[in-house]
Amino acid sequence: MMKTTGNNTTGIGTDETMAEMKAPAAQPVVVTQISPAKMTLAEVRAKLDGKTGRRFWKNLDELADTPEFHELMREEFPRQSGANEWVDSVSRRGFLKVMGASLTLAGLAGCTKQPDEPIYPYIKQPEDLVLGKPMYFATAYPFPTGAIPVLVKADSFRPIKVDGNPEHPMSKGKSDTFTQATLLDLYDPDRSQHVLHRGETASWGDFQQAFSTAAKKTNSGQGIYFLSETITSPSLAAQWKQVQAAYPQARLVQWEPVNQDASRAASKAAFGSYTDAQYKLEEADVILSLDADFLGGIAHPGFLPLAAGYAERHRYEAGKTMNRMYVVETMPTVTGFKAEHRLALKPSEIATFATALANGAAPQGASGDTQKFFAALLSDLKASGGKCVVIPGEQASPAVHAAAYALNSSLGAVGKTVIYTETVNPMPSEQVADLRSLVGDMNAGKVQWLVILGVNPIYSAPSDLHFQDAFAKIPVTVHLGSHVDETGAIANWHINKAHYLESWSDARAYDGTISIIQPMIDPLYGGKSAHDVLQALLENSQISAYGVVVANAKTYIKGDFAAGWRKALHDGWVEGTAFTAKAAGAGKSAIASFPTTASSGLEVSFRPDPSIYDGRFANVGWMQELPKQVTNLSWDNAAIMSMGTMAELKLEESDPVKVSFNGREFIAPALMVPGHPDGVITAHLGFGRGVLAGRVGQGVGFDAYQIRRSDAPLFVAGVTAVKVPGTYELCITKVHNIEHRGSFAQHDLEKPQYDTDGVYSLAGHEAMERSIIRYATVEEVKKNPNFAHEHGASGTLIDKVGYSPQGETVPKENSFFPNAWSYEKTDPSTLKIQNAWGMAIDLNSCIGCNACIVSCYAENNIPVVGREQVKVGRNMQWLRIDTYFEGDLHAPKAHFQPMACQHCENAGCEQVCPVGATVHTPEGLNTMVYNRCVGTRYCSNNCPYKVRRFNFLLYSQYDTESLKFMNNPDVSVRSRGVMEKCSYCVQRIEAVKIVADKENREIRDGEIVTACQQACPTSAITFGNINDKASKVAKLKAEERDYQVLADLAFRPRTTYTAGVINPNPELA
Amino acid sequence: MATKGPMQDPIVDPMIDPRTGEYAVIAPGHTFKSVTQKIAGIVLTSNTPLGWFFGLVVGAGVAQGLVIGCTWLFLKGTGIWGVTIPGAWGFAIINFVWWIGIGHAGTLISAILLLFKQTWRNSINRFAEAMTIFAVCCAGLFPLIHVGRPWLAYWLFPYPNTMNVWPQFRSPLAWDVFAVSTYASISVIFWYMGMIPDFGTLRDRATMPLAKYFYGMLSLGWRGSTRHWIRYESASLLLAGLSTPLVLSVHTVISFDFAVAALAGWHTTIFPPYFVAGAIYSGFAMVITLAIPIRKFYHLEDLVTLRHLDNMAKVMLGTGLIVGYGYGMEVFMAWYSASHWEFFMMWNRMFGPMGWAYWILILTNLAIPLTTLWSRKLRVNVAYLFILSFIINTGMWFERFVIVVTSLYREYLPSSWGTYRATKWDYMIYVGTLGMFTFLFFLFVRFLPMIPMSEIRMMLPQTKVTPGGAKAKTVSEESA
Amino acid sequence: MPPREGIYGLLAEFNTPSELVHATKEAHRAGYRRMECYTPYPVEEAAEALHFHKTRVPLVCLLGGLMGVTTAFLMETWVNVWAYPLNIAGRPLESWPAFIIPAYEWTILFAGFSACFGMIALNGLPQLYHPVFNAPNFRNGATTDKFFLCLEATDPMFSPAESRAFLEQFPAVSVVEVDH
Amino acid sequence: MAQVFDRSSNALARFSLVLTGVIVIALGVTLDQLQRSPWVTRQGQRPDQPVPFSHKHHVEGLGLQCQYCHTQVEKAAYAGIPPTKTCINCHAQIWTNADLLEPVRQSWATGASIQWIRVHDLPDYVYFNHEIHVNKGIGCASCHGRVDEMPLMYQQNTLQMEWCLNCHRNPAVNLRPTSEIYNMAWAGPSNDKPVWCTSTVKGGATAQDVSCTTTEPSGKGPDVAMMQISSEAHGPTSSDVPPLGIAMPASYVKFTNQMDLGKYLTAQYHIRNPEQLSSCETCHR
Repeated sequence: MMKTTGNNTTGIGTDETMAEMKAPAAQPVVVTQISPAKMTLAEVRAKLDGKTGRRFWKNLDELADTPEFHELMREEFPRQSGANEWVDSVSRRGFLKVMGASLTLAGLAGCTKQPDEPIYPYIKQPEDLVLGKPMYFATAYPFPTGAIPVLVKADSFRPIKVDGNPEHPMSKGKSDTFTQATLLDLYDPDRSQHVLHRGETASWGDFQQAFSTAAKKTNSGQGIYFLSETITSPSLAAQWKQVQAAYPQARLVQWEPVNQDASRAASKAAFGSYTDAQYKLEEADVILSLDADFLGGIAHPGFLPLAAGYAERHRYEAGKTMNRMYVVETMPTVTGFKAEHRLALKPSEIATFATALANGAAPQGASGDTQKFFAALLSDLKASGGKCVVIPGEQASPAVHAAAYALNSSLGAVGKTVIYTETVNPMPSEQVADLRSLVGDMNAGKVQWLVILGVNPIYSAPSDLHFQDAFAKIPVTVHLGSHVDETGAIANWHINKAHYLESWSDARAYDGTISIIQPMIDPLYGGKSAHDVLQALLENSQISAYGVVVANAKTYIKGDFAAGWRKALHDGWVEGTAFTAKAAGAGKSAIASFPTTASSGLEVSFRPDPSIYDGRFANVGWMQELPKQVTNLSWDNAAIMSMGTMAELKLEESDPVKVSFNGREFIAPALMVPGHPDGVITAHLGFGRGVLAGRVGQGVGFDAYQIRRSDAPLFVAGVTAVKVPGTYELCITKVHNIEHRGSFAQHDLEKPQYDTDGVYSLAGHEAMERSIIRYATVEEVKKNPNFAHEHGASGTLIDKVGYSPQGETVPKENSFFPNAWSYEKTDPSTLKIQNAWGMAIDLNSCIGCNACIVSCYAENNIPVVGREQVKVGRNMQWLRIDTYFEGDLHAPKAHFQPMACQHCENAGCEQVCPVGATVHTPEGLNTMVYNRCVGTRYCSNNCPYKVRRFNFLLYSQYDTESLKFMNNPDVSVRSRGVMEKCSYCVQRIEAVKIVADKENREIRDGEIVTACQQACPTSAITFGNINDKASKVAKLKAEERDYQVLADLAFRPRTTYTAGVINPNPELA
Repeated sequence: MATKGPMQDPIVDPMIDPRTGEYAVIAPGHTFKSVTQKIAGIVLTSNTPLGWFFGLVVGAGVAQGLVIGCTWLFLKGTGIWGVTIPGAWGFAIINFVWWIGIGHAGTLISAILLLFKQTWRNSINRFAEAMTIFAVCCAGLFPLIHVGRPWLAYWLFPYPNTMNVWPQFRSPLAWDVFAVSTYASISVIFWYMGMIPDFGTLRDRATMPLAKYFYGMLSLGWRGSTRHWIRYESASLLLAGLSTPLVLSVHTVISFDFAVAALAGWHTTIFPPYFVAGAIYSGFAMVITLAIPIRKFYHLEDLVTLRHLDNMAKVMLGTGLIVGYGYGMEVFMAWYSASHWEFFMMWNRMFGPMGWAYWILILTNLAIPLTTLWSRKLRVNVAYLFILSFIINTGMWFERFVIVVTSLYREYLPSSWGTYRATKWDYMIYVGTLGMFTFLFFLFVRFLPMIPMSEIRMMLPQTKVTPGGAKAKTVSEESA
Repeated sequence: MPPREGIYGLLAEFNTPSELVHATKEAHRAGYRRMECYTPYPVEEAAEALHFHKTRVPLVCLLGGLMGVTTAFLMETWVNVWAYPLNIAGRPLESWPAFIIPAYEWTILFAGFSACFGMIALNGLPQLYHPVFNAPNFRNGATTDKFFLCLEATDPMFSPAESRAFLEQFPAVSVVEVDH
Repeated sequence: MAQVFDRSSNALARFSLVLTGVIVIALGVTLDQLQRSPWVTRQGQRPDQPVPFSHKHHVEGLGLQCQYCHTQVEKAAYAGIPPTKTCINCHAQIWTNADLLEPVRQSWATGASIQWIRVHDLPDYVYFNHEIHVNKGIGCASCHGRVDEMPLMYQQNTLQMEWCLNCHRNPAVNLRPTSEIYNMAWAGPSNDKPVWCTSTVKGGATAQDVSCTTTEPSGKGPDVAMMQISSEAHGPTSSDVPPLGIAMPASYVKFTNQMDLGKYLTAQYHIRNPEQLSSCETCHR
């Protein structure tokens, strides 16, 4: 659809693609051929050749002035020219330039005298295109743990938002941080833009030529090796089969630094063949997670259905038994803190614990707490009668997996809450072993061609393999990657990889369902995919990825292919491709084959980073700036440890600590995380990269791969950690505020903390004291359903003395002007009661996964401000997940609370704005009028929720063209000196309003969905019209557990929270 | 002024009036001509003292900090400062309140003391008023440069525009605009009106034609006609009557910036009175800071006597006590209100990470001045007063720091607690305004009569009118 | 004023206020009305002697004040209730308590300006040129330490000779003719 | 000692005071006028366009429908600028070698856009939506003026916020039957040219179900029919579709002035109330 020229760089036929447009409104129409533009993308690329970084974009700016470029832009981004968004952005920059001028006469008009703005109409307009109306296309984000089906919002064929595909049986329209972030990944200005041969720009053709001829020479493919990322694409697997048929000697090794080897090994032992597990948490009463962070994100397979299922059973609703979760883990995760009972153990101990659990015998030498936990857990599991499930973590050792298999079968969970299926990966393997053998071949000189598909081993390969040395021994190395990274820089060939939003493929999701991956936009830099590389070896090497996928799709699309294909593309998934349970059933116990060895000494546990995974999102600003789950650490990673360990190592927070393990070391600042077990340091992977990572990723954090070995990829024991001189300030968006408050200062506290050694969080304690967080146990809520507003529940403090009952709503009559404004007016013309927007957030369902924040980033053009700005507290996220640690920080409870603008009816911010830049709308929105704001920041001071964000400097991107393309055209790009905040996605409200008004009807409940709500995997956020008593939000607000944060300030927030209910085990309470 | 009984210790100082035991307001032996020559001489002299040039250059030099700071500020944005979320207000507002406060003493001296017929004010009111105006200049600068988009600051003023949008009159900041602009204009006209007769004098005494024209224009052709004098007197009395409620209202309005907000630590009814008191407190400190070097440099000890210093010190003692009461009330209410917010705020203010600021405030604002100012010896000890005036102004600056910063950085939602760290730009701009103030003040003392001659004349004994036109006794006879 | 010919009046110079006041009283008793005293500082006794008491400055000031308060209040009400009624923090449109403050400030502003400029206007200032300046001794005295009484020629009783005689009965330093 | 200033200086001084006052006032007035002046708003300015396209000729002369070129005005925020093809549709046959049309042929041949200069250029940060206005009874001419009488396109109105608000605060003054949206000459009802309107559906009138006529609706006739709103199938206001008969004998209301009609239509079209229309988020996001 993005056809710019007759002879296009990719094989995407317009007619092929237009057909699959998923247009809720109009029927798919076929675009007539567009006459060729004067300048082709190829020419742009030529012009931009060799330019990198800033200069690059400067150059593009100059380019932007040439008519050809506008012409090109018109066709690339028709809306840009049609709506003049394109020149707008320029004129806005002009707007800044003439800020001086705006003081002059024209300035009095409140706007500048704008320059002449040109319009570039089409030559022939695509018939289906309605400028200003977005279109939606289904595709899928391929991720090693299974593809995430998505629905992409395209504005004039320009992807501007990635969201879950609502029609998909697995994801049901939900999404996660990584998937949301892939949008920025697409527009990353540092993506590699050319095929490089020995650093020189070369053409794809050259490579095809060289590769196929070389392959043909070795008639059997001897010495041709592929090192690929984990494959989830059936088509790619099929392609590989063809390659093998042609070249039986060619080898393909799948390897990623973060992989599923543990479960592979265990499942092989238990079932005889590699197996994936699918859990049905909606069926489970008792959940045990053995180091499985299945609420943390798609790093754990099946995050979306698991999170949904968990939340479904964790909601406190009439006639529903709440589930109960136990978590045994090392690094404190959101899963751990959502659990009713959490046990912090060192990685080595987890294996022991799991095995003991499977054997039913208490673990030797475990502490009293552990024993107690063990006993209670075991009895609870047994009592559940099969309505329970044990989930092992992908980064837990094979022993844990084996134990989990055994437990699930012994508890009778198999078939009820868990089924074992074939693997999402069509060619499952034990990756580290394969890599080791590959390196062996490399050193042995067997490897002539090493074709690396998407991975970056030079950076991330286990340190003991000395991959780089082996790499140097290979005659020809090829690197297919989105960036010229550490590997790409030294490979003979570098092929710029097409982003999944630019390319054709297919992939299996967690449940096995196959999704077709279709391009949303013509490859910005003519990138290639793994399909193209493999195809180069086959005789009909000119077949495009599209051809490959279509050919293979015939194998799994049943019935009339044309129709089935069209349907698959439209729906985003292929019916009847989901996995079914394997015959093997429960499998045999394989515990014996993985003996657990008690290890000694300080351990280091390696974990994929919750924000940038194994490093693949290193150059995505959103993810770097996103405060990490639980730690709220933004940018950088750290040596995460417990208070005990910190004391033991004589460290303070932000002291650099050198962690070394036989000969290799890395230095990272120490960070205390509440609930972390003693004697172990958690290191997140993917950081500490050089300039090759890109302008965002370079110099961020510390490289834990340095001490990661192939024989101990999950954790190592017996490391040494010493403080090194100096200090490194981490930027943590929310401090734990460990601070001793003398007992004399506690007379006003309901729960005095006579805390002498400062081991509780002042912030957390205050959050309870101020009844910001309210929860109760199931027993308590049964006793008093209204616990959120009355005394008694263990997790709720209210009704304190003071000028008004602490935390309770002030009765309206107390106001001097109780009825100054009514939000229940009836519209004189429609005689209908007006809308009143409101939001309800269920604290029981919120799992603190951050998906909502990234979604907000994309929807509202929120800028990235950089480490130094975040450090001083100027991060711009409109929405944040407040994390409060309750109780002793050695084993605290934690509470997650999404916090965005509360849209107070008596908003303090409005009252104090001297220019009326923030005012209340009749429908109860607290609108921020950016272009009226002069930036006194008084509103922020008077906002008790501190949800307002200020552009202290020019944060928005005005120079980086590729990032401009990503902007949502319906939201203003804020320039410096302007206050901003959550708007309840007013642009979405207005869009729906216009449609509804046109049709002279009321807005239906659920018709307006805010970006955060849309992303939330557990549907914790509900938005709607609170005047419509039938609406979901109105019902939620009617519940007794619904409460306002800081209600006693009488600001009357429109966002309210549903108090949490937990279901603890009485034995452990 | 409270008159003390006869001093116990024998008085040797000729400046001491034996009847009251008070220092004399004007040294004996002065005539209309002598005071006129003394004061006009400073302005009309043809050879300017080198020290003046030195001071002027130093002031101008320091003021460059302001110029550079603002230039960079406009280029980059308020982000160059330490302001952040939650601490969205920082030095800019602190300095604004501090400078405005300093200004208050001038108006108080010229207006309120005039109403109370405190004639001793006459020798200091002129440069106190000048100080007011320059302080207001410095203060007025800050609200403008502290906004994120200074080039749109004019939106704060009500004017008909094509957007049909007006200022939002419920906002204390909008009130500030009215209060401060009114305060500035009234101070200026009051100041100028006070100088008209003196301009007349200067015009008549000037020798250089340029000076003649310059002061002649300014004097509007003043010729001392009695009918003019009567209208003039009634006008100045009216202005004094208007300035009194004005000066009280201005800092009250400033205090509303905080008192109207919902923050614990800001949302306090005690603010208006204690802000006004604090303003006068710091204002008098600044007057002393200026008066002492000037009377030394220009040898004005005869006209600005220890009596003035003594009285000003007494005023500081009084206002200082009110301020102390204010602090006390805050603490008391934190406990008495039984409001968790208030209690936590006060605890955090004292013992939180920024507790040091609070204790500096207590030390410099209460501990040192309020213990020492009781002693008359120290009150008339020029060196001590000079140092004390600096201590007090430091204290008053910290008062605003404590109110603005320590209330903001830890408030209702613990998740958004932060901290505040000023940057070099904050300091540069603050110091810059000090330079600007000095610069302006040096210009003033050189080119304008820094002591109102006509009013000094009125204080001389020769003004006594004896019926029947008998020749008035000369001063010498009187004192004999 | 159009330049007129002839003398403006007779100017008597005194050393002390007492002498001036005495002379003025006498002159008034003698029936002189159009006369004026010039003093380096306000001498109230002189005013009494001239029987000049009430000024209209306070009235002007009052009017100004009233104008200020009404202007401000009307503006605020118009803006908030009529020109662009907006819901600000759920407060009533006519939030009069908040509106008091600007009104208060403008009352003072207008009153202050009218007091000052009213005074200047009533005094007929600026009047850079005035006949009395023609007197050679006026300048170095009137605004420093000398006290003057001027009998103006426009007074019906005025006659150069008699008036001069009248003035010289007082211990005047000098009596000079002032011409236009 | 002589006078410092001579006699004239008194007059001079007073005059200069008065002058200062006058200047200050004059300045204020000038600025106030200037911010509304065409110099700022660009009203009535005819920028040099690559092709001197005459709306007058095409609309009045040839009677082209607005939507023939501005195709999506009813469907989207943007009315849409016609692609070169639209020109070529006719100009492939007529005026095939007029010099004036060279840029058009050039564009068609080379695929380079004709580079028009934007005439109606709203301030930045304002979101305007044609779709809803056109569908709720605001005619083209209400904002764009008598385009059919503009040989060269120019901006009729200031497009300043106050101008927008004029209508948003009192839409009735500009509302017209949706059948008249594209009628450039529509002048609103008057005593000599009254308008009759009726709601053809019982229960909750909607924009689609209002029909108006400019002739006495004694019985059905082509003139009445011409005024009919087509059924939903064709979209509310596509007035180029063949007319349908009157659905049912309806009771017509007679209007002889715009305000009455406006009020009637406000109710019929469910126009939101001024409070909502003049609320900030309506145009600013």
